[in-house]
Amino acid sequence: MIVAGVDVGSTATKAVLLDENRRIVGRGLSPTGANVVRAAERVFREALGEARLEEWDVAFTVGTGYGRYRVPFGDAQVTEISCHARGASFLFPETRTILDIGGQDTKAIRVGPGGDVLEFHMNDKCAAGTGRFLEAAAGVLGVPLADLGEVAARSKHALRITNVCTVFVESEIVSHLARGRSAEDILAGVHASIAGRSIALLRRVGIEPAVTFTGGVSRNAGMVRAVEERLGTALRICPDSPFTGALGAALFALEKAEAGAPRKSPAPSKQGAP
Amino acid sequence: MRAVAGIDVGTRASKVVLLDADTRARLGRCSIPTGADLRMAAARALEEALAGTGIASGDVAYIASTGYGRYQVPFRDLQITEITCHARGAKALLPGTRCVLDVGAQNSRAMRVAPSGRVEAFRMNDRCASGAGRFLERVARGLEVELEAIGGLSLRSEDPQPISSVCAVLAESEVINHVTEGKKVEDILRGAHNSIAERIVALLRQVGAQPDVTLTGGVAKNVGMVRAIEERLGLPLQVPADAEFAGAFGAAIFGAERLAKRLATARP
Amino acid sequence: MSAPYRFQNAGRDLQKSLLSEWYRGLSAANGEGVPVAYLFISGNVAELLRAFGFRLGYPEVNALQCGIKKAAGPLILRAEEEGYSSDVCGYVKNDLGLLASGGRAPFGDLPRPDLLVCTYSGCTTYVKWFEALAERTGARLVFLDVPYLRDRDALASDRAYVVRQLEELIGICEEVTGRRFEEAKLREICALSRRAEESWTRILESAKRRPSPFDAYFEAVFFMAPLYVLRGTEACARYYESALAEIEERIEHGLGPVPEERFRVVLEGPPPWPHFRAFWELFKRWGVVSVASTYSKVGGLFDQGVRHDPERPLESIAEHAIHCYTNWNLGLRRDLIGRYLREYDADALVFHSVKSCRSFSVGQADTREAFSRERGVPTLFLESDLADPRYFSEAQMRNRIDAFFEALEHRRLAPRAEARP
Amino acid sequence: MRPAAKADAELGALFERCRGIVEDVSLGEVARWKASHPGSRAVGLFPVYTPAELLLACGVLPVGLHGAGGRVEIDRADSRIQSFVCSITRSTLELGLAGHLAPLDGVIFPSICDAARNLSGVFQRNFPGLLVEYLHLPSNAASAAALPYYRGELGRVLTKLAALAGRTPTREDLARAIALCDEHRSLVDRLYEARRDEPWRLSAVECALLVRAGSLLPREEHVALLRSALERLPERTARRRDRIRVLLHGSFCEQPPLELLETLEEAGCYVVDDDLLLGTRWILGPVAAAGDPLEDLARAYLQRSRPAAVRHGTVEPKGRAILDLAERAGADGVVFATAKFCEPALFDLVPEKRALDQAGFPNLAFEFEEKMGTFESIRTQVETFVESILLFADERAAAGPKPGGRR
Ligand SMILES: Nc1ncnc2c1ncn2[C@@H]1O[C@H](COP(=O)(O)OP(=O)(O)O)[C@@H](O)[C@H]1O
Ligand SMILES: Nc1ncnc2c1ncn2[C@@H]1O[C@H](COP(=O)(O)OP(=O)(O)O)[C@@H](O)[C@H]1O
Ligand code: SF4
Ligand code: SF4
Ligand code: SF4
Repeated sequence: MIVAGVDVGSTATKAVLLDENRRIVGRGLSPTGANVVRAAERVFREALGEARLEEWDVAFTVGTGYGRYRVPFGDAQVTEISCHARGASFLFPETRTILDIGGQDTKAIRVGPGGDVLEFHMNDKCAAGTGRFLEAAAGVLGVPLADLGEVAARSKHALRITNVCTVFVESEIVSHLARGRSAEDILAGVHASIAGRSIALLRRVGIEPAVTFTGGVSRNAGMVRAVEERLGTALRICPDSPFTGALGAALFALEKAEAGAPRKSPAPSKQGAP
Repeated sequence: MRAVAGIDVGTRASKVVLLDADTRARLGRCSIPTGADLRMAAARALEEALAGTGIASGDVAYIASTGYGRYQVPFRDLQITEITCHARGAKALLPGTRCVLDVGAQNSRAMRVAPSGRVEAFRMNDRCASGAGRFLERVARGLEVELEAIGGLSLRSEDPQPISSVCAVLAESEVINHVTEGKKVEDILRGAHNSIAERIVALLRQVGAQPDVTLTGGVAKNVGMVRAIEERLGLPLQVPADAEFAGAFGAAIFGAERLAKRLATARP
Repeated sequence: MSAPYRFQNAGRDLQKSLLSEWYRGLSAANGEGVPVAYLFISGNVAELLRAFGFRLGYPEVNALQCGIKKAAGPLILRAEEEGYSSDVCGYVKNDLGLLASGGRAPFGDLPRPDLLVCTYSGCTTYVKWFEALAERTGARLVFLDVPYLRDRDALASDRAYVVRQLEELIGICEEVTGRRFEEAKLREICALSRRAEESWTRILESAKRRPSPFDAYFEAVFFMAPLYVLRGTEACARYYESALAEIEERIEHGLGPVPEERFRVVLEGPPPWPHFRAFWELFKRWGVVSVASTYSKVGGLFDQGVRHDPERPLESIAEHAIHCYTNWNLGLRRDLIGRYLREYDADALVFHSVKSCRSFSVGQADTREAFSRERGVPTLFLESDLADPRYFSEAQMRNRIDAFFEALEHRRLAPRAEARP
Repeated sequence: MRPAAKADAELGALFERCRGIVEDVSLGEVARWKASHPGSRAVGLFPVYTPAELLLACGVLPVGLHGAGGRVEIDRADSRIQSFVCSITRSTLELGLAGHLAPLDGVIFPSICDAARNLSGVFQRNFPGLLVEYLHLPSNAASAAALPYYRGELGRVLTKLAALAGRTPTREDLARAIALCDEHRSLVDRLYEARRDEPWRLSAVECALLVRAGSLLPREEHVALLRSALERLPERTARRRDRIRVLLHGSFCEQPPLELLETLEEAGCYVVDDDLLLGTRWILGPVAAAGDPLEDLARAYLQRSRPAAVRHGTVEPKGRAILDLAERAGADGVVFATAKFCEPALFDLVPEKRALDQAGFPNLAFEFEEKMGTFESIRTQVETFVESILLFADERAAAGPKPGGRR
């Protein structure tokens, strides 16, 4: 049996296909862009392509992420908080705390041994401290996202970045550049600033090892390093970390399919509790 | 002839206005993108403003700088804040001015101005970019519409879509959501304009709104914004032809005054 | 789903007519030459003022009504235009904005007060609020200093201190109204208050049943309105007797606020008035019933034995003033929440933390830590505001609530050896 | 020239010493004092309106808690107190959670605002080993009951302190403590007067450092320090600049970063009076009277305390008080520097500003946070304010005498 999880994030949409042995057989990732439905379909097809499967092979699909109700082929919806918890515990069973930094929000989740959410906290009202902040910095400095970590690693003396506003930080960076500061030092400061905010968020749920890092920003080695330095312990990450939400959704899908849940549940605003 | 220069080094553009020190007639002006190097931008803007006027840079007797990069102009005689300069410039451009709204890329400022051009009271947003031009730039980007076109488009709206996010950054994705839901571009744009207008008018009311209200700054080029503010405020806005140069103009006037004072005290 | 609402509507209708009568009386007071006093909800001294024939107005209720009627936004902006910071209490801004824009509330005209009695309990912001009202209305402002209940040792001297101030207040009321104080009248009023308080306590305690016939937060905030504004009247006492009868009927029929009670929670913090319905809906979808709440105790901790007492009117008024929820220090509040979790057999503790009200919100996160980290109670922490509609985002709220109950449900399906309250 | 150079050098060293004491978030000075006084106790005072006299009478070292500036990251405290609460409550808790308050045996919180009030409860839970006291300040000045009540409340706290110190103070102990604090306060007042008269000799930062160090040092030591500073000030080389004279108002509890004070001066202001560090000088004039010492203290708070937004329940109008202060300081303008999220100050700002506006008295209002790092926006605002006075001096001169009048 094949099930799917689709995570429609505000920045990137991800899909994961699982077989009944909980093995990942397909993945898809694409910018969410202006058309959520199309992004969901695109990543789904990409994942099917990798798995050499067809749409009808998929027994159950769970949507998650802020666009979860817009996945046209979704059979059920689960919040990204539950999905990240589930996915992270699957990837790293020792996980007790999760840091998820996505494009527009940051979450801290504390989980039990089986991946159930015990406590969570999220910042989603202001783009400060999110992936968007890093993107803004990368944009001003002309550094590709994928190289951020590497450039920051070369810094000898991280600057203190004082603005938390993603818009204002752009001009703060410009003025640092004007004063002849290097991109390395600026980026190191940017990473340190987000790491600081992330740790504060983590403290709100309580930091218990092991800490697993999920979301698109976990691909940024500089961020991983900055958080690890502050935290004093190693973060759990793996190449599938950016897919954690979708993976969690797929795990829920498998559970539901195994329990014989009906497909295509109506939009939850009209039903009672999901 | 003695010339004075006002240089306004903004976050987005650097502007220069050259005045005849005695007649205060305008001799030249220029606006260039600021870019990363503020010092360079100031020097280049001055150079370009001088080009073609026949005035040598040595003939510029006084230079007053203003704007966010006012301290980055090594050849200045005096630096003055953009608030003081915009008020003065707006008053000189439109003598009926009692209040000035200066809406730039990152900052919005509201001022109440005395008949002399002195700032009596002012407020600015400074922690969050939610009520300034950058918000519109991001919305334009999200909608893939040219910045120059958004104002005109927004005026065609019949059913404005409210933007709930106050964050300039998050608004971008909210806008994208609206698009997906099949909302019209002009309606989304109008919603975004209204949302900023609301914040700007609140700022103005805090200093006490009184006519005439003059709008300066880059956002004055946006007809949609002008209309949105007027509707919210219930007063017409005056937009000087050179709204963008109001700051540099004000700086140049102060420069001329200080120069006159200097010469007066220098003479026995 | 339809049956329980028949009863509720009965109560609601009675309440509506009581409240609109009160508003009408208030709006007409200036014209009729009846003295008007403004006071606060928390631990107020309504009984004493009533004994002098004052009609009573409550600026907090103005703000609350504007909130529910979705009129708060522009009023808050109006106050901000006058220079009030975006970071200060929205309740105050709402009311001051109302005054600045002519005093026409969505429910009627506000009368000019003759006396402002600032009952200090609960919040120092009250002082600023009434100072601003005094400046604008020119009414006489009286402070009643009610010390924060910090230490049980201080209780006796605190009470004596409040009683002495009440005696002074009697003199002031005599001056303002030209009437003499009649102790017998005060005793009578206290007895009426007590009647309402007895019934109200029984209503609150009915939520100990499973399923609960009553939502001690979402419904309680409506049920308690007469206790706020009409305490000490015969109509109020009668309202609670009929409300209690209604609850007893619900019990008899096995009815409750949701079709199927699936989760029992204790709720801490004030509601988001401008989005009250939407907020409730987000919980209803999950079959959540709040079996106890702290917000329903801001007017007085009657379920903890606080009563107006005709035998000792002034002492009991002082005790009522001291024992309102936000006048208790955090330690006492934590103990109370712990008791509620136990006595009402709740599954979880939900915080709704509002920016406006620091009396509630400073330390709320610490209290959350105490329960979730030290006692293993599942807690949900939500943030928005009680007055300012700008701080509420339904999508974000829903995300958090769904995630929390998804997890609770999951834990229930796959029970593990984990600490429970 | 010789004596001036000597005075400069000595004062420089003195300010550096103060800076070291003030910037040491771990209260090193307090720890050293305790080490040299075995068995002694130190108790922190949340900044405003807590009588240090009570502590001194028991031989306890009073330690002013003035937040952490930008020197600690709000990290552990963030999970206990939310970000819409003023920085000083958050940073004070952070200092505790990070172990920086280890030299303290107790903390006293006065009832100044809802934040400070509930912070006492957070401290009680998080630091069970500390004596955490909440001191109720009467907020009903008109009531005859306030004085006896407050006297009793001081007595209650005194009993707790005595138990902590293991020493019950006599009436004489109290009288002596009061006399010491009176002397200390009069010296601080002299320092402020000196700055008011010749602000170019003592910068706002220096003044703040000097006074603030006093809240961390034994009073006797600080008295000596103040004396030596006062002696040297007149000899200091200093050039008077073309700046405006301002009254800085609204920062009585959370302290603006020193860089902010520097920015104010660089942007063209002389700070000629302020309500910074109100905790060290909140009583106007000496406390000591013939009567019962506790009652003297209680009366000082009720009848002779410097007005601030956290002095609740007084009847005098707020607007009048600020005009008086500004005029007494001979200020050209008032700068309201209000701590972000400080509700009492933000509320009072409205009537105060209105009063100044109506009197045509120039004023500027902005918010700050103790942990802020950029001062660009504040600099712009202050410069604009200064320009509106300096660049238009002719207009003002034509309009008649200024309300403040420059010396
Ligand atoms: N290769 C990469 N290197 C560094 N950062 C990346 C990379 N790819 C994506 N990101 C970051 O990940 C963010 C998107 O994260 P994601 O969790 O997918 O977002 P969401 O789920 O919120 O849409 C982007 O803002 C970007 O900063
Ligand atoms: N041609 C234009 N049409 C519409 N809006 C414009 C145009 N040019 C600039 N703007 C607006 O003006 C803002 C920049 O204003 P400006 O005063 O130059 O900023 P600053 O002084 O802060 O650099 C932009 O964010 C944009 O919203
Ligand atoms: S504009 Fe900046 S400060 Fe404002 S909400 Fe967005 S990121 Fe945050
Ligand atoms: S702070 Fe809270 S208790 Fe005080 S006035 Fe505001 S809402 Fe009411
Ligand atoms: S800064 Fe203001 S709000 Fe904060 S503790 Fe001090 S008085 Fe209270």
